[in-house]
Amino acid sequence: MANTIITSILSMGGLGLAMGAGLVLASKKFAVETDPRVDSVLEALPGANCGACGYPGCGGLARAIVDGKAPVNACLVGGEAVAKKVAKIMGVSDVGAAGDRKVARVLCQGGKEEAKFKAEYTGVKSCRAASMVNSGPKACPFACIGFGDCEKVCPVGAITMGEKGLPVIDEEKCTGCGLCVKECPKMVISLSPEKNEVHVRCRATMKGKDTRDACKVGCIACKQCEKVCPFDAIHVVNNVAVIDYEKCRNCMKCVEKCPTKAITSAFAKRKKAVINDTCIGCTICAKNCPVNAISGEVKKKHEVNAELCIGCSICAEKCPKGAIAMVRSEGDIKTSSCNACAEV
Amino acid sequence: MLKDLAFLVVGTVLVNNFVFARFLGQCPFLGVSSKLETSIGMGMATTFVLTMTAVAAYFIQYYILEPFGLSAFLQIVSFILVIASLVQLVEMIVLKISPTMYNAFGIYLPLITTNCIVLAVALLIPQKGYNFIESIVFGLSAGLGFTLALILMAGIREDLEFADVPEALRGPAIVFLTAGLLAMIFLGFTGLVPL
Amino acid sequence: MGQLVKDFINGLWNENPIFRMVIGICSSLAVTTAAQNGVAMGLALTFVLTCSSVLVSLLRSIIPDKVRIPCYIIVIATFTTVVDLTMKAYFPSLYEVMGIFIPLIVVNCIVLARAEAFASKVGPIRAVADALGMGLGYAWAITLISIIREIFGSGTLFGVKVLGESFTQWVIMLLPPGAFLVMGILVGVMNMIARKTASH
Amino acid sequence: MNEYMRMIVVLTVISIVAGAALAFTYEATNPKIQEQERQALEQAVMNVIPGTEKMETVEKDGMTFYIGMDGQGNKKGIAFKTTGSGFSGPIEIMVGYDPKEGKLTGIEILSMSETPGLGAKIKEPSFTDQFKGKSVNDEFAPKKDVQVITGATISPTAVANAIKTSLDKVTEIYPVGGDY
Repeated sequence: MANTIITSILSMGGLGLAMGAGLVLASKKFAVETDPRVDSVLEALPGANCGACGYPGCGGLARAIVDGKAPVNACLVGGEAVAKKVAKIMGVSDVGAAGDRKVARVLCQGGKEEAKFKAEYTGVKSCRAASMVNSGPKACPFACIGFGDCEKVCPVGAITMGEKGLPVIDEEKCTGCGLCVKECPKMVISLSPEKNEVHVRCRATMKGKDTRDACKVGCIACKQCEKVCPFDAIHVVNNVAVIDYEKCRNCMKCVEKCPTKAITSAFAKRKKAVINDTCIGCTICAKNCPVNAISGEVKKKHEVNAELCIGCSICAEKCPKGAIAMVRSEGDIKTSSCNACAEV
Repeated sequence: MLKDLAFLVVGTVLVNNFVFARFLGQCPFLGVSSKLETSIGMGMATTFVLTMTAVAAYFIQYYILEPFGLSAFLQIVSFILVIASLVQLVEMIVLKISPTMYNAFGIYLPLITTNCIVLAVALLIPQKGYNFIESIVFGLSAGLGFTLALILMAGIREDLEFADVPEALRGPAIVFLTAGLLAMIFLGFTGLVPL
Repeated sequence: MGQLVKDFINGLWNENPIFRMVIGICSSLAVTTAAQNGVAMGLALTFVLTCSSVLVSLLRSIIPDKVRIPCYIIVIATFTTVVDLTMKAYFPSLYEVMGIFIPLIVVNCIVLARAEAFASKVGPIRAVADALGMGLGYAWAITLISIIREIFGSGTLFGVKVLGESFTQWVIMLLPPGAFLVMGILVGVMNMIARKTASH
Repeated sequence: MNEYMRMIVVLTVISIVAGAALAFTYEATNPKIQEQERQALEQAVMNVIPGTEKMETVEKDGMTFYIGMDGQGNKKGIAFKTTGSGFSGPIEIMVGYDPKEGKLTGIEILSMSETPGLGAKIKEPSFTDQFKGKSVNDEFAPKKDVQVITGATISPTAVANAIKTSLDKVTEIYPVGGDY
């Protein structure tokens, strides 16, 4: 009995000592400089080296994340907790990364021309003050008052008051800090992810007829957008259209249809699918296109009918070869809130 | 003698393939089999570690555990301790000596500690009573069998990308189903050599 | 308390090791030819996982970073050997079926992954909650797999005949391909359920 | 204590503790394990030599024999282990042999890894019972005097061959009609 215990202690102790010494020696002799970020990401990862992420171990994934080749939430084992830590190290705001940058958007288009005034306001030139007097000078109780409280509060100068008496937001400069959202007494500014390109720029929940009387560009709850949406992403709730951005693919069909132009997007910059020569003719894109804009024979390169294409990107996502690019018709530039071009 | 070794190789690589017949090494098999290139690197690294493990296991078993009568209860602990440390050691050495070699297969090394094939090979060597040469051959062919499975799977998965797989089956599910078909094929090898 | 419940539930469904994270599947494929084996393996793993999580959690500040993997793995291997010896002594017939897969709990990714990702960062009580959740999540998953394989493969459930004499046993279910196919279909079904519940 | 010293010390201490803990567990469970193994062996011998109540282990010419005796100490037969090469791995068989009569008293498959539902049927009494009372001079040829299993020929053949080969050796040590 005692003998077994002593021998096992000795052998295990010996092995442990030898291995520990070996590792110490190796880590002294063979120390190699690495990107400190790789080390800290590695630290955050589980370190089980299970390979479930598809990379060679946690070290491999850490390098891939630092190189930007893998998303911060690539580790299946660590789950959300690890993803958050890695995101923090990498300086990415949210787990979902880049496309989720939030910017402020103005949800009212009722400028001097479009909206009716019910009274003239001559008091202090401040939205907050004006809104206290019979809920503002415009007939629509949801309308932007237009004295530029948001412009004054913006710390980066991303908001300017446009000719129509409505704020125009420079999405490049906007940091998504949300100060304007808090400042606006009418709550017509909202923060939304940059990748959302289609917006219902009206919050008026009056009956359709009342909205039409108060403003030329209000949502009159006609539900035409609902009918035309291929993705069931827009619904009229409480007399105003609301977009479900989980489903919306920026196809802009509703923008085309909206009779009052209350729904906007940078329409002229609608994306179009373009198929390049790596297409192998698998027909997956054609099968999945909601508007049948893609045609082609099996094993031959497919073509996109640019007239029909609504730029929903489904084909690009489904394409196994990555042969489909979504190209904006007028150069690949970022959309802005400028309403002028939205109406072209 | 040579014939027995040949049987051992065929038996380990094809008949009792570690992935398809013994269900070992599934995690790296699923994780790293998405690209042909990485699966080759992974296969090489595993084969290397397995051969090394076979040697280490042989020495621990017959020079430490057996003489002291400890093999009944210290096998698992001592094998895994040595494997884990050795792998870490080799990784550090390879990284220092040759960065190119490290990129080709060294980066897969840490992944291998938790590959159950490694411990299984170590445990099977004393269980089956292999001698020194047989142990090395066994370790080597276990690695080759794993590499074969990885490469086959990677080849299929690269083509599988063209298929319009039902959404729920995407990811691991379709890989399992494919592995099931491959396992059926490997069933055909049973009885090929006397075991 | 709420946090503990959350840690526990997490492993049962959200991050179920077998169906959602798809790790630690070697044993879930190999031993699941009969429901009894599934239950035994699940409990064995839960035991090892819980004990080693507690110990890793207690030792977390003592163990130097560079040798942590060897240290954790020794802890895990020790508990695994305890299970191994106990099964040999008290359940020899079960031990014979599980064969090499009991020792291989050591290299089951779930154990080391939870030790590293969770137990080494939190206190022992939360570590236990997480380990129990993960362990039982693993256990119900492999029990389900083994029930399906046993019913179709041998027409029995826990050794009791449930399908009539006229039923032709699907031998393939007991062979390796059957394990892969059942696993693939189950992962697919779980994906579907997860998506359904997520969209609501 | 610097970091490197700590690495070595911690790893060594953990190894030692693990070693000690396992040694204790082993000491605690070992008697039980030995007991289980002995029981399993005894059970197998009882199954292949009907009427056995106790057994005696004998080493002879490099082979291990288990002599089965009834309650009064009368020898009922001898049992020995043999291994055949099956379809997917070795098959371990316990064979019961009665030298007085020159007949087999029964066989049992101790371990095997044959295909479930096919080759694995060699474990069932419907297959093993046919060896009961077989003469050692029989041919042991599959499909002739040994019934095979539908869909699986290799496993029964392996069993029959293994028994025949081992019997050749055993009958030299314990000749038919001789004492034991």
